[in-house]
Amino acid sequence: MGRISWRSVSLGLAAPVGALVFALIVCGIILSITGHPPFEVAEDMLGSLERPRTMANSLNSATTYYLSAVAVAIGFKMRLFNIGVDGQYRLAAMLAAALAGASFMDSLPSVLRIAMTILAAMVVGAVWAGIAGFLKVTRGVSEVISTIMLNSVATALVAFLLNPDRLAVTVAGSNNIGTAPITEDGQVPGIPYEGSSSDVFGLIFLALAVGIAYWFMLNRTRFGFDLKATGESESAAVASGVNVKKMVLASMLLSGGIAGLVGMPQLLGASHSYSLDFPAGLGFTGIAIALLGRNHPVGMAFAAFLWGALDQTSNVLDLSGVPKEIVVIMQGVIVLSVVIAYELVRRYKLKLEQRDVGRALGTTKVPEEVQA
Amino acid sequence: LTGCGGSDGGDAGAQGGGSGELKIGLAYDIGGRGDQSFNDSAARGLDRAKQEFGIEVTELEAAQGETDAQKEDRLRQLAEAGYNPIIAVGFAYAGPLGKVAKDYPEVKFAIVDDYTPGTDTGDNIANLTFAEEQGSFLVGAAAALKSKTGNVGFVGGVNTPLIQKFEAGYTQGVKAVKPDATVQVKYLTQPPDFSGFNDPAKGETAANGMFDSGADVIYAAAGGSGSGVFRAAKEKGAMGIGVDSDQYKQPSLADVRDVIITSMVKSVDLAVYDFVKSVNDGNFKAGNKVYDLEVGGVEYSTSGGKIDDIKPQLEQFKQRIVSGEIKVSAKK
Amino acid sequence: MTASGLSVGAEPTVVRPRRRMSPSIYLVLALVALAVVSLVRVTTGAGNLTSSGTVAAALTAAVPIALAGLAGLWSERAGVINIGLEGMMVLGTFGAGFAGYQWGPWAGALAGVLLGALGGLIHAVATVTFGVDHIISGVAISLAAPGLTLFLAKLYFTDAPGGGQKQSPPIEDVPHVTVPGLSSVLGDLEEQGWFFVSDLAGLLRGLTTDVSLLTLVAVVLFLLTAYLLWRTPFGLRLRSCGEAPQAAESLGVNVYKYKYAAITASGALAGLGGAILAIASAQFRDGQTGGRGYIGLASMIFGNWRPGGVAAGAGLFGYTDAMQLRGEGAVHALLVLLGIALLVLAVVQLRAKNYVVAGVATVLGIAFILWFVFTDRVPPELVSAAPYVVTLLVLSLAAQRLRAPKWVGRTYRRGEGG
Amino acid sequence: MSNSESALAVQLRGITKRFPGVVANSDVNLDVRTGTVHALVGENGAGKSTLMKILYGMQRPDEGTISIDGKPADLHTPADAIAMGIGMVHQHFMLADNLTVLENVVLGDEPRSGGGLDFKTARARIKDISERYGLGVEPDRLVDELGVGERQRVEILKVLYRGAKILILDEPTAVLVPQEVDELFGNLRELKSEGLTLLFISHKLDEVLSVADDITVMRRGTTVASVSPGDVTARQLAELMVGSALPVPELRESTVTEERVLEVSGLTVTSPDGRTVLDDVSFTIHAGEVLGIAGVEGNGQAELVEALMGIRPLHAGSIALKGKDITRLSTRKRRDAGIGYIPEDRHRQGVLLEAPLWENRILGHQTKAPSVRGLLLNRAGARADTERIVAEYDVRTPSIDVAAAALSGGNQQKLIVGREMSGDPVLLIASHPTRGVDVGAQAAIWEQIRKARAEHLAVLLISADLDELIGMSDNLSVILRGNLVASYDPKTVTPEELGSAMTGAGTGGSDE
Ligand SMILES: Nc1ncnc2c1ncn2[C@@H]1O[C@H](COP(=O)(O)OP(=O)(O)OP(=O)(O)O)[C@@H](O)[C@H]1O
Ligand SMILES: Nc1ncnc2c1ncn2[C@@H]1O[C@H](COP(=O)(O)OP(=O)(O)OP(=O)(O)O)[C@@H](O)[C@H]1O
Ligand SMILES: [Mg+2]
Ligand SMILES: [Mg+2]
Repeated sequence: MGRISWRSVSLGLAAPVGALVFALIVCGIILSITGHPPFEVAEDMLGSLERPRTMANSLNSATTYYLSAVAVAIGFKMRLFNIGVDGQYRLAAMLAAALAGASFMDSLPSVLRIAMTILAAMVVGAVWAGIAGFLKVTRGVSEVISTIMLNSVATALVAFLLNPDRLAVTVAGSNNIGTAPITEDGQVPGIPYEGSSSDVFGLIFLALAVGIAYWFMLNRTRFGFDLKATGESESAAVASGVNVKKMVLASMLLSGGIAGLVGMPQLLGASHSYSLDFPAGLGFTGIAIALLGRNHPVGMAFAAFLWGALDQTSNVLDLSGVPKEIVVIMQGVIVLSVVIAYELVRRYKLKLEQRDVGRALGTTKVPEEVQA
Repeated sequence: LTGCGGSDGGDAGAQGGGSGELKIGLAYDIGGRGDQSFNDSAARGLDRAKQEFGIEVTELEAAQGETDAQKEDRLRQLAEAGYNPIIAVGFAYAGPLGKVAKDYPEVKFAIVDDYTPGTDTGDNIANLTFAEEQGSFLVGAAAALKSKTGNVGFVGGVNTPLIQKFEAGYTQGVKAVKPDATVQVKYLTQPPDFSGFNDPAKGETAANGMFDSGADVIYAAAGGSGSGVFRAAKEKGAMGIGVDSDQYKQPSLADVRDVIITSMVKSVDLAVYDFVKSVNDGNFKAGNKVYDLEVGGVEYSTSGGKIDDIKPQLEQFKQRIVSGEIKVSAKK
Repeated sequence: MTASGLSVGAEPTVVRPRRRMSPSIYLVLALVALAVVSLVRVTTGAGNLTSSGTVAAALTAAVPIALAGLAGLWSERAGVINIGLEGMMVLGTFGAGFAGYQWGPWAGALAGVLLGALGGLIHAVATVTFGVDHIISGVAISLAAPGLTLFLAKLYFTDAPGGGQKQSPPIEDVPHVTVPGLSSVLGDLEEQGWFFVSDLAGLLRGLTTDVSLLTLVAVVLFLLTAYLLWRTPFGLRLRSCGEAPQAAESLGVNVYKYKYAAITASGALAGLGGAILAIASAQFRDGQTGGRGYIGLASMIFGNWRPGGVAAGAGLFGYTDAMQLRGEGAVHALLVLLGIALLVLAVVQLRAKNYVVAGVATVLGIAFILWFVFTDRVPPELVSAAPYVVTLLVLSLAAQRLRAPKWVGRTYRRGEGG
Repeated sequence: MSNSESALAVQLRGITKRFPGVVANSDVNLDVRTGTVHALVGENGAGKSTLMKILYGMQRPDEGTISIDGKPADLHTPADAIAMGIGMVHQHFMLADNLTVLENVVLGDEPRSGGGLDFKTARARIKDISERYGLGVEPDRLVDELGVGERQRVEILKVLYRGAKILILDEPTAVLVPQEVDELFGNLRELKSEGLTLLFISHKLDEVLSVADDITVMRRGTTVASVSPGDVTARQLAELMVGSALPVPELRESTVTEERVLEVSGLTVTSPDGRTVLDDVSFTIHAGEVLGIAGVEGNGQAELVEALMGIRPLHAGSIALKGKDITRLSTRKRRDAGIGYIPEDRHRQGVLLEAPLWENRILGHQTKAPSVRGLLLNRAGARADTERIVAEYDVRTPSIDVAAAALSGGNQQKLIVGREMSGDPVLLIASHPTRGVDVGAQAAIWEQIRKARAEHLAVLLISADLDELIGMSDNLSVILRGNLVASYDPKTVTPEELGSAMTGAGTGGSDE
């Protein structure tokens, strides 16, 4: 047993490391061709990561990305493709921001306000995702289509609500528009980071908790077992007594609920209002990270941090005259090469496993070539 | 004085102020240099200043979907690297800039397109804002004067308060000439979908719809989507009005320029240039500076000669706005 | 983790058509639909519902989406999900910009096709040769393509005349054609505002007036696809790779080869869609595709993996999008149509004893009709949601049993068949 | 038939093929005479299919040579084999459900006119072949709509269409009823008389003896004997295969009690397209009783099982378990009430191929100890119980942490049986419990069912193996077109009687 687990650990590491090296080589080639010395670029990026601010911001980005990735991963685990995390979190953040900024909230205790805001966001996200779930189980509408459509509908809805006649407030002269700012009691204080002027989001602990809950749900609960089983084999899950329709609805609601959290660290930790410059497109980043981290709670955490760090170091590239699109290219190459590496390792592992089974069964004549 | 930021102000270059040590850092909003819109206009101002004062320049650009923290970091990196002055283009930098400016009191900052009264802007920040509604008023008046149908259109790229300002001024201009004129309004996309600034196909469809419902002049406050509006106008034998720079002169619009009767020029380049010059000359002034009709911060362009016939009326409106007789509201 | 989708859904209520409906039935259905729309137009006065301008704009808007959908169809018929369509379209827009401004629009279209095909080829290498999850590879391509094109645009367009860091110099358009004579006759008819006749005239006029040659190319590609995939040995082999690759392999079909061909063709078609978009917009612009690749994917599912269905899906989307862009009036009238459709659904579902769905549909249907009755316009911010809401509702109404190719989304390895 | 060693259609020499961990073929030699039926027998995993796939170019041997009609052949792909006149009907159907029969048949060798596929010629050729060999295949039907027998004939037609001179048939009879088998053998003899060579794999030794001219026996990847059917009995053949005596399904004394466990009345099920697939079916199973259901596949067995499991909605009728009405209960509630389920298709319904064995132990028992505790999984409990099953049911695996996919089919089946027997079920629904399982594993599974029956388990047994049905049932019913048409006493009935009832040719059984 010990031998097998040692092997799986080293194989597990071989894939991401090998892929990362490969991705770096590809990007190095692109850089060299376009006349930018790759080693200097790498040095700049690493150097920038040593800045406490970059580090703190990377952690903050990672927090948001991670939540988004978990939301996507819940769907992936049962072969549901929730492309709608984007719309879900934007609508949720907007409505939650309106609630948190409302004046009646001022009279409530801080903890209750924060809890209500977060809960509201989860409910909105869940409801919005639930529409796709409902359409799938009652009408058989593919969630791929419905969530793409719902993203755009959410955009329109947010634009409609983010209007001074409705939920937004305007500041004279400003070209921005947003919900009423959340007063101090409704905010989540940040964690000071040595040497950085920006704090680490207090809600990084929320992301941590979500990660642990996600792991626990998948590996320790009946619900998680049903979820995974449905993803691995729908027919086998049905035969085992899983009600797939209920599972679709439940996991869509759950995924949407987590998606609702995506905007919270930013909203409660930094922006304190949902306005035009609230970050968009995090749902798509979440897809990439879920895929990169293979839906694994720890893997996604690494992926989210890697992604955040790449994003944050791109400023330094601009400063040294390298087009920062190279970072986007790098992200694409990393996703692809990591996955190819995982696939190659997976095949190799399966071969080893089959060999083990064969050996243990003892029915096999094993010529030397096979043993080697 | 036409507000268009041409390169013919060149003789000022002689008095280079001695201080060739300025290092300017400029941070663009999403789109950056090359957006053929206000970022580009800022770039023109920067280029002119660079040429005249012989200074070192570094430009950074915002990425899609980034947070305030990233914007702040961008400014901070510039400040750390010793850039002074630092210019931020776009209202989205307002919050981040406020924070960074406080930590670097010796650095001079400028922000384009934002002045939020009540927020503490600090005495090392210059706010460069524009009276877009005033310029839009004039092109609105031009549209009404040129229109034969009494039916004109407004195509906004993305439905944001900034573009709504253009719409508001334009509508008031139209109504000032023809109170019962119809103004059709369409925004191509809703934020945060900013593709409305980059989708000429959508611009063309929207413009065609307006022309088919009787409009004969359309004001395209839609960034890159404007070219679609002009193409529709050309096909239908109608007229278009450009935005931000004198679009008649824009090389990429050469084949449709016949339909561009005028443009609402917003001289971000002038503002940027002025700001750099003030720092260079040692007479930086903090606070809000409104670039309005009076100082030539906004203007209507006349190249192409399509509105020569109505120029007297437009000049009259201009005088009345400058004198305060007509108050153009920035709100619908 | 392959996200090829769960089969859960409408199966208890739906009848799988034993026989496909004949073209004449489709025609009758289309005419009935037109009559209903016409009725709504007459009663609400929203001329834009069926004007030739709307139809022409719909056609223009639909073409890039339709080609993306067709691209998806090629790939998925061969068993490979292609969620990289958006990225391949982006490559197409760049190709059109790069070659288009130098050597004309046809060269631009060709370059778009080639670059798109290159994107497809990468997808093929990843999914076929390396057996990577299709979604992952597609996401990676959609992620990297905009970065790459922007990188290249900065390199090649910044100093070109009329170009910029994020846009190419202007591209000329290809010629447009009009069926001579017909247009003016139909135009006269359209202006009368008669019930049905004028609507039909508007429809036909929009489809026969000032049509871009590239649109015709797209139409030809649809017919060609239908012929190639369903009428030739090549098509049969290609589809068999998406249904049962092991069976194909056992009959000597080189599955890898057909998959490579299909995915490359898929990339080429998506690239052409992007190129057409850029040429119709007279230049490449960063961010120009605006999610059309994903809408194309949706139209492919909507169209049940068939060319006619894809065209219908893209047409519906293009129509609603054109309508909302051309003016709000028609969208307001659309509320009635949606209300009626939902009430019809409610009745059907009630008879099938599906009380929850019937209830939801009734409430929504009445809400839409009340909305129409008590307002003069749809708030402009919401108007832009029209195409998405309509697509969603039509799909829920149609309740057809969509059938994806059986092996789609799964990896196939040579020699592992049972 | 006696003439000449020289006319060899196929000659394999020293074929070796290794898979990771397994040597599927090791130095195999095989001679097949032209114009004969040559049978290949051996237990599961002996390497028969692998050898045939090598001959068909689907897999490359690591070592060894192949000669066809005396000429050395280098087969890289099936296309090469097809070109040399070899055709193969696979153990698992190789058909695309969503394509028509015509499309499936012509795929890869399409008649053309212009650039297009010549449907007219194709249709004519298929009809022609179909009539010539009495296959009764309609070219324009969707394969999805066909039953197993029809699919089998489409597979054969595919091969004939390509003008094959050497036909490989890998377990063609596994899913056929006796009448269909007879028809098939009729076809085979006809083919042989036309000079074709047939290579034929089967686990049913009596069939082999009746149809083959030569028999080759494989064991553990190599050929152990070549015999002539006249020289051996089925028993001897079996001993050659396994190296030991052949197990026989039999129940010995009756354990049927008076306690009614499952009562089904008026069960009616309609398919999504409105056809009635189960029509007013009623029966009762008592504690300690095995009720066998015989029927040609596609006559409603699958629907019956799924309706009983709550997977398929009922149109009418009621189901009661130990007197309690369970008609409206969900699948999970039914399993909780004590129904165990061995599904017909283990890969589709029985296991999670990529999950480890101990997780597969939980499948279907997500609400029951020892695998769960409340809403949480009890990993330790599940693992311990998996170890128990592995030991008790002789599941051959290196550990309970390997993925189910790494196990052979027989071992997967043993795991499923062990799992479904745990938690003391009152009713076991067993669909083809020994299909595709080798004789050793078969005997083990039968023994487990016998044991549970003695402890008052009620069993519904559905099988295509008539020997198994007759040997293992206390009562037998025949299902035809969704109706239970006859009942038989397994002690007196013959397979032939059952077969004619199953195909509707019989006169109806003896009612008890
Ligand atoms: N994508 C990944 N990136 C980085 N590390 C990973 C990744 N996937 C797995 N790991 C590491 O490998 C370890 C083992 O992975 P495994 O999937 O077996 O864990 P697990 O699911 O948490 O275990 P269990 O199911 O037994 O609780 C993880 O704990 C993690 O540290
Ligand atoms: N593609 C493959 N990869 C790995 N192992 C394989 C593969 N194909 C077959 N095997 C292994 O080779 C051995 C022989 O398998 P084969 O299918 O030839 O047996 P068989 O005699 O046909 O058995 P059955 O009677 O069950 O059909 C088995 O142990 C099987 O698991
Ligand atoms: Mg695990
Ligand atoms: Mg076999």
